[in-house]
Amino acid sequence: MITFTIDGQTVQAEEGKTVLEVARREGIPIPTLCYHPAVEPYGACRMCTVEVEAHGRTRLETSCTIPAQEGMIVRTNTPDVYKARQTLMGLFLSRCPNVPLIQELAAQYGVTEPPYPTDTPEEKCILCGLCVRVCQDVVGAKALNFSERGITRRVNPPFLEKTRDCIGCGACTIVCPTGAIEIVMEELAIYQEKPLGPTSAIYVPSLQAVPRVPVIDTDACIRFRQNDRTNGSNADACGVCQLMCEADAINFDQGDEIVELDVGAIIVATGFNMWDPMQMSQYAYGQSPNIITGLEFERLSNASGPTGGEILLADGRKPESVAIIHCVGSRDHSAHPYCSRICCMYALKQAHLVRDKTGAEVYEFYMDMRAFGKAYEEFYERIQEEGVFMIRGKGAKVEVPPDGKLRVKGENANLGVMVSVDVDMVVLATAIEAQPDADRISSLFGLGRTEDGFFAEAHPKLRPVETNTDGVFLAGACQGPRDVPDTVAHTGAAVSMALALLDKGEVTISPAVACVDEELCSACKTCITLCPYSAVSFIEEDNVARVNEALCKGCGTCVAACPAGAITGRHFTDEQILAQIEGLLRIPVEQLVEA
Amino acid sequence: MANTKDTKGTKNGKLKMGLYWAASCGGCEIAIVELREKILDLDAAADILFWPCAMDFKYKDVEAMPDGHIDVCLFNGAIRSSENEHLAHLLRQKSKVLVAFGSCAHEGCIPGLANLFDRQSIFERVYLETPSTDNSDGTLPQISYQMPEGEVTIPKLYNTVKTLGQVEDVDYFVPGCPPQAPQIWAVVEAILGGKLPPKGSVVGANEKTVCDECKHKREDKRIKKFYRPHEIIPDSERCLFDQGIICAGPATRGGCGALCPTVDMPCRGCYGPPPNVVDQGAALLSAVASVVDADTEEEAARVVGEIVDPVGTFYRFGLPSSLLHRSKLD
Amino acid sequence: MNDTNFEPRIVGFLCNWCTYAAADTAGVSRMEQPPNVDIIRVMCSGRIDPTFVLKAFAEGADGVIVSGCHPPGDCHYTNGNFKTFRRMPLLEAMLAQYGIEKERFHWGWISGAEAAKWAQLVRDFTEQVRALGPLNWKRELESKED
Amino acid sequence: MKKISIDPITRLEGHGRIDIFLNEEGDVANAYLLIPELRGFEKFAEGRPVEEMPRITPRICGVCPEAHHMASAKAADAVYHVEVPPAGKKLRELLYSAFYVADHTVHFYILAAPDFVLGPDAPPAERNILGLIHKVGLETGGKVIRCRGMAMDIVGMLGGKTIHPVGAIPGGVSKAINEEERAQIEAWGHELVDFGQFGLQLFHDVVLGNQAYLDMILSDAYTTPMYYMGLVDENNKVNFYDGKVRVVDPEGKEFVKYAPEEYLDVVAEHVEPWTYLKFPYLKKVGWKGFVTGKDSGVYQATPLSRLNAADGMATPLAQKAYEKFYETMGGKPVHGTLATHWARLIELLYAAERLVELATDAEITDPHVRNIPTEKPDEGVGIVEAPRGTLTHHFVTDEKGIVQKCNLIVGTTNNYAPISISIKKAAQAFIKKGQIISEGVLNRVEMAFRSYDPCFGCATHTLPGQMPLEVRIYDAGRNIVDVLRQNME
Repeated sequence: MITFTIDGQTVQAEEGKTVLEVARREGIPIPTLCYHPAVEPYGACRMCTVEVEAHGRTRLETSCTIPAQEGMIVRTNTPDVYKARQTLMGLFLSRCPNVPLIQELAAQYGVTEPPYPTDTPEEKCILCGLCVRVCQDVVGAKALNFSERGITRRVNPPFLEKTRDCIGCGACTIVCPTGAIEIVMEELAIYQEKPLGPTSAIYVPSLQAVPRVPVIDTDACIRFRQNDRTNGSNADACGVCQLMCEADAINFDQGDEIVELDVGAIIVATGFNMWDPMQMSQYAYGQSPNIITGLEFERLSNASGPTGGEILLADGRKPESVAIIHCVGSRDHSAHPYCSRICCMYALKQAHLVRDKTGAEVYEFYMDMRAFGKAYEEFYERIQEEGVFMIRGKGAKVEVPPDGKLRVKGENANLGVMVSVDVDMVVLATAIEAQPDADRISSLFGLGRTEDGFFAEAHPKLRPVETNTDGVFLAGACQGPRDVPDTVAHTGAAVSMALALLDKGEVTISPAVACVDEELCSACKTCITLCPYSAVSFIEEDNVARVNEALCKGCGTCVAACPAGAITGRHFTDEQILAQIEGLLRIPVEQLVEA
Repeated sequence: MANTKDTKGTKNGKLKMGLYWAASCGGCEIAIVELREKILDLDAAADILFWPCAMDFKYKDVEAMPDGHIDVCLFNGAIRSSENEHLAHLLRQKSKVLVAFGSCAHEGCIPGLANLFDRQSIFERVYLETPSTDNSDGTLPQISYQMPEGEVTIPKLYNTVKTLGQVEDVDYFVPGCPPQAPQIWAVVEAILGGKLPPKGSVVGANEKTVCDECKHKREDKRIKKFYRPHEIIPDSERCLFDQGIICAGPATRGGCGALCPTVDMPCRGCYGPPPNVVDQGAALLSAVASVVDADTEEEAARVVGEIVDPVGTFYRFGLPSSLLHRSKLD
Repeated sequence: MNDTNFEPRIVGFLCNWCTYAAADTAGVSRMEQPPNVDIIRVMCSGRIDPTFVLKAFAEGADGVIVSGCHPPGDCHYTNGNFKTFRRMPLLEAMLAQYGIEKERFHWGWISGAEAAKWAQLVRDFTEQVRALGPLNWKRELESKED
Repeated sequence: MKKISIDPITRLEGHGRIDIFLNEEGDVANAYLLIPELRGFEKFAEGRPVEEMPRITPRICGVCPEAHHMASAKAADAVYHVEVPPAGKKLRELLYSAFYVADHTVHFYILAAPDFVLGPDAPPAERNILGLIHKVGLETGGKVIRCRGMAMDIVGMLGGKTIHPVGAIPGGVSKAINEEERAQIEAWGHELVDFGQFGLQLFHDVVLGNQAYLDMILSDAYTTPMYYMGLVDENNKVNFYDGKVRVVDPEGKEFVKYAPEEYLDVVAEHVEPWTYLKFPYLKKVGWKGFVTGKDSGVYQATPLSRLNAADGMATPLAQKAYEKFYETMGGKPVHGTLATHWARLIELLYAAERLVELATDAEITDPHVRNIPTEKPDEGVGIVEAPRGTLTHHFVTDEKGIVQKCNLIVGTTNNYAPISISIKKAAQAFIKKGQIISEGVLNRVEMAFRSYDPCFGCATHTLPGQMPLEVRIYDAGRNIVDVLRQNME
């Protein structure tokens, strides 16, 4: 540790730290223009000049380049320092008289008018070179450099031509202190892509994400893109996030990892999948950027979304009318016959948001309004009072006429007439469905599935979070459509069931399981592939099949298949069932009919 | 047989033994001949009161015996006619221990497949339809027929082949078509040593199935296609069933030494069902179908639809002793 | 054979989770159904050994029903019903060889929610078997045996 | 009218019974050999896959299951139009030759030899294999048991099981043999050839050396000229496994020679209401009742008939024995039914020689023993020569190879009429004017039977074996006037 003073304040610094870094850490202001923590100090602008007293000598030094030394005395605001900066600002202001940052900084040092005239008052570049250094040293793209010398010196891409070396990362625009660089997109559009994607290459997936940590979008990240673009020869481009992160939490080498844990309980909370409305062409989804799903609307209206929460059309205008169609893919025998349960309420909420943020007219096409939860019906009444047009009848068709409006056709069942509404935006309240890989999860955990594809609970009324596999519980929408309050309640129940199980320290299993009589098992291996729970396995060293009673659910499939009669299904033995048959058929038919 | 004194009541202390056959092919008799040198040991240890193949004995002598005179009667052959049944009753009466010997007496055997038909259709085929038969008069055998010289009678053929156990109380069952010599000898030794298990037991066979004795290597079963034996040259090392050839081994009592698979032919089940299996054919059917590698109804129906002749395959040896005994009589 | 007084005896082997639940609901809901079907509950249709069906016929049943959860996804045990649809067609072919009319044996799927379908099956199947007349395997064998 | 009932009671209930009716004068009016059972293989073969028939039909007879196994396999080959590879064919014949050695051993040493060696006057209780062993000594007895065992072990090696083997399958056999197995079979084969020669020597010493026996064989009483049937190879030499069926007339001239698929042109079967067994006869000559001779279609198919129907034996030692046989018996054809025992021993030697020939064939260890059928199955006939007569299996299948129609003409069946005729002759010779010479009836019937070696397991497709007799003689009121018993075997 090095001890020295800045402006009379004793400070400590690690070996190799610059005076500027220490001062910034200690909150002592030193102005800079060409400094950026992600880039090696360069000392080009010299605005960070300070007075340094060491070994009995005093001189002016750029604080961004001078390392801290034991016993040195630094002064950041002496008259000499002030004068030096004043001179510099005069020169900067003369070059770039119309750059606000320069104007402000010059004013701080008493320079309000450029001391020297200029022919190019629109000039913004102060030739600090930050952009060049970022592009070369950080991004590694080497798409920018200085050309020429002296007063004609300038920053430009090689040969002043468009370059394929530029990856459009925008790092230069971010570091440029004077806003001299602009990225020009070939086409300008707010909604060129669905407003659901991340806004930067490193982002927190959602504000509600748990754990709330950022992730890197490796398709967007400069480092990964450069790595991919150069086939690995430029593997350590950028890395600014890592450099900046004081917690040192960023690790680019981190990949997907398979973690094996021995656990006593598993809660399956694999959620749901949004049904893809492309499957029903009558909703014209994909034919206009202004036909969006409810989830996309959520993103659009989110304050952290691409429009900062403004509800805008693809061309940036505010919509004047919006249609929200319920039951898209739900309660529909050509898609999902079940009710997705959450859509009515979010559709009402979205109507409210549209009314509140844009004042646009809102048409809700609904079949039945399922406001089943606490205070939901009251909310429904409130929305009606807000002037939302409620049309009872399924939105049947969305048309995309060339004039730019969208036309929604449907039936108003209350009036018994067909209706047609022209709107700017259509929101489809699409169904929620089981995850596409639910079958894999189901065979992995031995879970049953109900007809709708969601995982089956052990009992629809009495065991809503348990499954047929002991120790595996269901939480949330993987078991069936449910909204947030219900998911929270369901999950809480699953957690408490799991905790109760763990706390007990032992498990109780059903006695109705299969068991192998090893005196009779002849190792034919018929049963081995039959068990969906892998409860029957072949024990090579004993040359018999054996049932793991903790895994066996007692379905009896192996019992019925065992050709050697070596497997008994306890409580449903062959003897018992055959005796039942005999017993039943011993009753004379006359008695049966009398009864 | 638990009491050895009962079985050694002859003057010279030797066991009084009888061998008899009803409706059978005679293979069980040859199986006794297959004892080879041990026949001499048998001769030394037991008085064989009658052995139709090799010994003289008289029907009347048997009728004249006091009840229970024969210590052990090995009865082979099924019950196909009134005469077979009559003799089964007589021998039961005269024997302390009545043993159903061989597949026919035990479970009906291959001739039991006749239970898929009735007497009339068999007569029509044999005496009227067969192309070599010249029978323009439509003559059929008659139980009683008046010849010019007098009445000639022959026993009545039953519609249904029955096992010995279905018409009489049987003490022990020796399975196999035919029972294999080492197993016969083991039974003889048990009889001589008075070491027979409780009445009603199957003796001369194992508790485990044929698979236990089979040398072919078994893997997990997932059958995509069934092959009839002539349709495939199987890998000699691997389990035939695993290769799609229906093999009754998994549903058949062991004890034969898994002989058929030694020449790469599948077991057809002559040793009958394993101890806990009620119906051998149903058990085999269930196992065979369960391991079909088909996850849709259509595919499963297609694959199992390739199995020709389920009854003849799954009940090759045991139709008369199956739960249904025979096909429906019209 | 068309004895109007003939009441068929039918044994139904039902899986606990789907068809038995449906039958239960059908009863609780007081759906109309004849009393000719006696139900034997097993945990899964995959437990139904063909032996049971043969045993039922051998003991005098005039018809047999096997019913479980709809494949592919309904099965409480993931795919127990797969084994059912592998076994039953083969059993069906075998019963034909035994001379048992295919109308006497029904196998299929009824979910817990399909109580009405169960009641309908019971009605239809009972009439179907009634039309065939008694099978009465035991008596048939004994009376014509000689 | 009197009725004499001869109850063969080996199996207690009797799997064959003879009723003899006397007229008012007390002379024989007629005699009936009743076969009391039928198992119906022809019917229940229907619906079975034809490739399973080689495993089903052996249960017709457990004494000669190999014959049924081979006949069914050959018929199934024909159904599928599949050619058996040379090694497959040779392995089948190898198994079949071994079986012949074993089977003829049983019938000569266990059933027939006791009569010759112990003498017809020996007490019946000793007239069995155990008695024989006591008489000839354990060494010879042991040799018989050992050699039969060896032959059976070859059957087991090739067919899986010694009784009811399973190795033959449409298109060939299920498994090839390796050099080690071949060498073992060859070694055993040489021993069996010696054993075959030993048998002929024994017959020579004991029977031919005894003029009384020889006279009996040559005597008129045991001579019944008729048609003779047997399978021959392309050189008209005796063959058991393959070839054409040749029939010679009572003078020894070729009457017909037919391929298996032509059997319906030659053979027909007659039905009588008093027995479950049919009576085959030569179609062209016709069924003329229970009579023999050139005008009656009755024929026999036995070791004797095979020798009569052929021009010789295909192996050198057997050919020598064949020549000596006819030289001793006074030229071809031989009609003396008792000579069948001698013929059987010549066949035994041939089978052993053929076994060695096949075991030393360069092709025998060729792994290519099977062709998988590719043709559409339809219809096929397979014929082999079973020890007790020409065996014909005929299947018609659907396009899946499922048997639709099945016809079987089985070994002993061929000889049903000749046996019946012999019985009547015996009765007529020894029952005159109500005088029943019991010993004579029994001896004649026994001798006649034994020479044919009848196996009613084969014949009825029900029950095998040999027939001890009980003769019941009834008076006109159907009261038993006498009971004559003698164990036939």
